[in-house]
Amino acid sequence: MELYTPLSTGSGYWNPLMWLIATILTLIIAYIIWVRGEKNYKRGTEQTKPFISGNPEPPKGVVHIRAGNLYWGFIDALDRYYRYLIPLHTGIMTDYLLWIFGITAGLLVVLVVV
Amino acid sequence: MFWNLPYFTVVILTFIAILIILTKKNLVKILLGINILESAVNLLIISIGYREGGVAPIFTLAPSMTMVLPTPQALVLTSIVIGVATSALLLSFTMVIYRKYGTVDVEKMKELRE
Amino acid sequence: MGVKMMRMSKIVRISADLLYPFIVIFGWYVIMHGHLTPGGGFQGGAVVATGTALVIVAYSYQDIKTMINKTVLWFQESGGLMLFIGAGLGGLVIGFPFFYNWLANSGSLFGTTVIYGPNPGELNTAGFLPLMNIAVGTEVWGGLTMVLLYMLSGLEKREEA
Amino acid sequence: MITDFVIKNAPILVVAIPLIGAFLCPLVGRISPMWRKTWVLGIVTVTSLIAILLASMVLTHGAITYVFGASTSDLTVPIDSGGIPVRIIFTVDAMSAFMEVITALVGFSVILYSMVADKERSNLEQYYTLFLLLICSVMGMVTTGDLFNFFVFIEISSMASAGLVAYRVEKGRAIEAAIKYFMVSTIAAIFFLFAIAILYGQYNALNIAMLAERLQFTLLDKIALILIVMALATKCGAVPMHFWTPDAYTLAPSSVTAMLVVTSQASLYGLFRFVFTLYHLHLNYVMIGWFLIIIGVLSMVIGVTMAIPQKDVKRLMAYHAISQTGYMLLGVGVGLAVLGDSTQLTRFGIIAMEGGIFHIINHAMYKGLLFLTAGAIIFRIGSRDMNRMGGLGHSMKYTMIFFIIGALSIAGIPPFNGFASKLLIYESVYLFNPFLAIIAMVVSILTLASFVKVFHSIFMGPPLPEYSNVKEAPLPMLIGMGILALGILLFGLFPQTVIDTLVHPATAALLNQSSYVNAVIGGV
Amino acid sequence: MRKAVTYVSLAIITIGLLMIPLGLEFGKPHHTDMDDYFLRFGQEQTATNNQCTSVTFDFRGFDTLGESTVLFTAVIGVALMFRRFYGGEDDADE
Repeated sequence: MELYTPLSTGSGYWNPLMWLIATILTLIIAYIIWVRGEKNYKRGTEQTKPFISGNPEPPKGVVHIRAGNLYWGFIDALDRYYRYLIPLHTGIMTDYLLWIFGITAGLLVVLVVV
Repeated sequence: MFWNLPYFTVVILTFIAILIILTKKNLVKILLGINILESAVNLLIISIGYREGGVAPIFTLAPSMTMVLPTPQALVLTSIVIGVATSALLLSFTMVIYRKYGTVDVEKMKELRE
Repeated sequence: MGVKMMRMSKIVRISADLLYPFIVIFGWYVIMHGHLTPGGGFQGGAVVATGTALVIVAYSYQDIKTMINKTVLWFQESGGLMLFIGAGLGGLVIGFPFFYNWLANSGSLFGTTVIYGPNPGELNTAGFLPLMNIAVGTEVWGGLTMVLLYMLSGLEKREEA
Repeated sequence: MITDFVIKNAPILVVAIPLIGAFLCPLVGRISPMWRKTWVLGIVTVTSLIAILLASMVLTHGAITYVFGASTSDLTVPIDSGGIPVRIIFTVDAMSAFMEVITALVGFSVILYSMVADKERSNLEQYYTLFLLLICSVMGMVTTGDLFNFFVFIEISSMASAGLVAYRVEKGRAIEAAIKYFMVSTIAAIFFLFAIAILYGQYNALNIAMLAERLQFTLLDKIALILIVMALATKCGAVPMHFWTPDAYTLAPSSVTAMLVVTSQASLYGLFRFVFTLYHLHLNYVMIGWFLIIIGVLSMVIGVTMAIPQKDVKRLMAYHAISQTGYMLLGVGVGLAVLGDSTQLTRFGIIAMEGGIFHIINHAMYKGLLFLTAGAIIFRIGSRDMNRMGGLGHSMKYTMIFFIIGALSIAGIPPFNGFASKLLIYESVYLFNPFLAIIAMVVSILTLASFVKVFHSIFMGPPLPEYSNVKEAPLPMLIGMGILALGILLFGLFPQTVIDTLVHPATAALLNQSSYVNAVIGGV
Repeated sequence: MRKAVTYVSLAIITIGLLMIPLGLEFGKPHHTDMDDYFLRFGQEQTATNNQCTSVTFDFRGFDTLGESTVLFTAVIGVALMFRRFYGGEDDADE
């Protein structure tokens, strides 16, 4: 047998090592392109300052976007879906038990009648 | 159908137990419903093991040699002790819940939602 | 300070003291004859635990805490279970599988052979089953007593607070 | 001498050693913390070593049976009994060996992590007693070949998990999570006991192999099958019986949560075992297969969509656990739905089952790793609320690296192990039904999205002033996480080796019912 | 809505369980071979008169060990619940 066998899915194969080599090559090429960039770049001068269209730079800690503000657009877009989904999770234990018994009853009907 | 009376008793007990579990709001009543459900299962197992005219499977001065099946009695013994342990743990949970929340109403213990 | 009030009247306490040894003896009778008559470790252990419960009901929580040492109960619990699993492992030591009844029909302790059919019954039989009955009885006794004590402690604190 | 003793009795030692450790733990723990640590760590190490040894034995020599209390440990059928097994029999085949490898791996690293993470807590000897009982119950569930014994182990696992979830009683919310979890799992266990009673009453046998041989498909068998499936689907937290999962996973200590994942995998194993080995072709497998597929897809979609708006890091990861369970149910359900015709089974059914079963071990590893990293963060900054986190990447670099590994793996990014199993599931399920495969891909994209959110809000950004003195997690926690991360990398880089050594024998053992039956009752 | 689901599922589960009396017959078990083995050979093998005990502790002894373990687990759980009130203290993280 050979040294390394790629993962054979039903209709193809997947070779992580080859993928890794390709990724590393890409990174090396990107690094080469990057180091051949601007030569007259100096740290600590005007070039390194962020340019926010002339406005002063806000202090640290304010610029960090907290978790609650992420994906509000996504949740807004799916608002009608979430409006039905989240109320399902009532913290009431009896409802949880009712789900179990209800699904059992449905499965009884489906499997015994059919 | 009259000779199957123990099995009908099992069905009735299960009906009562599930009714209690699903409709009552008091946590202690729900625990009682779970105990009734456990006794229903125990009654089912123990009545499966009955053989007509059988005596207890103990040879000490046994009146007759047609004996009921011993395995269901062992299973029921095990499941009874398991039910006792379950009730003990659930009751202690209930006591701590009552001390922390001041109520045993399942609809009022919904601090964990969504 | 309604804690001292929870102790019941003198008559109840004296009768509990009187009943306690009989309950314990009956429970151990049930445990020891588990392989001959109806009963066994769990039933006997539960009977003994009811004796303890009687004492707990009769006396107040403070008295009980001075009467019963919790470490002893922990040792009962673990010791009973270790006797149980040790009786099972004994067969393993002498080359048989786990839970092999290595004392039955051996002629030694609990080793008298029994022939098929009804018989008056003899206590010195059944291999390691009496050992396991004793182990389970000890464990159930300690366990149920400890459950009662812990729940009582929870109640007591609530009344003081 | 000792080695062949261990080899001879390995199937019970994996259960008996944690039991002894648990029985003696309350006493040993009283002596001193040092004794307690060495005792627990030694017990778990020995158990994991024996479990891996047993798994290697099974994978080389085939299924092993161990009879309790017979005169010899392989005398499954007494001579004078007319060919029926009368005692409790442990049957360890490749699938059980697979689950034992998972339990040994995760259990050892979790205990190593928990040695430091939980050292500030109180009553630790009882805490570790429950932990050992949990490991013992998982080992027993995946090892036993007896229905009622499986029920007993389910009860032990429910009780130990409930006690561990309720461990932090100070705010009462842990108790609420525990009582919800315990109530649900008690109902599930009672369902299972009903099924046992029905099967025993019809066939007067409790051994799985004996029942599988005697089973003819009456109406009561259908009802018993429904009860078993519902009980174990509830225990493994599939939608719509998943409501206990976020509460329990969130409020438990993090090391416990990583172990609860393995427990739910064990009940998933029980589901597959009973559906495939007990009712092999007897049940109308298409119906149950489609039921598994439907609840799998529901779990995937609802789990991930509920995970996105969460603010609590552990709750978010718990919803992802639900969503990943859906992948396993989907893969194995597809395999079950085409169990009947061999052409489709060989075309994509076996691949789908391999994907689902391979996903079990991957999920146990990366979800365990993620929960451990979350525990490390909570251990350092003492909060679960992601709105209050930020900029921790500057101070907790190794934790961040482990988190990145876990997150990329759960999102199915190459070259980590999540991608390998998900690729198998995608391609085989596409052949079965393209729509399901598309749903699976969308779900893993959403998973990546929500973990990007977690990563940004916890680690990215400038160092916040309130967390200026936060240090890196201590070394044993890093070692515990590192074991799982190393496993993830290895499984991701050499997937086919894992498939050949572990997963394919497990799938074959599930599919081949007669070999299981013959291993116990010798084809009588 | 919730009431309707409750009663409908309750009725369906009850009807499903009514299949048990139709399938099993009280007093006449279908197969009894395993228990006949216990009744015939158990007394000599385990030298025990009480066959319930011999099944509980010998033939199915491991179940009984697990059952004692369940009781032990419950005791540990109760002790953890009330640890603040019986020595021991709480730990307040987050």
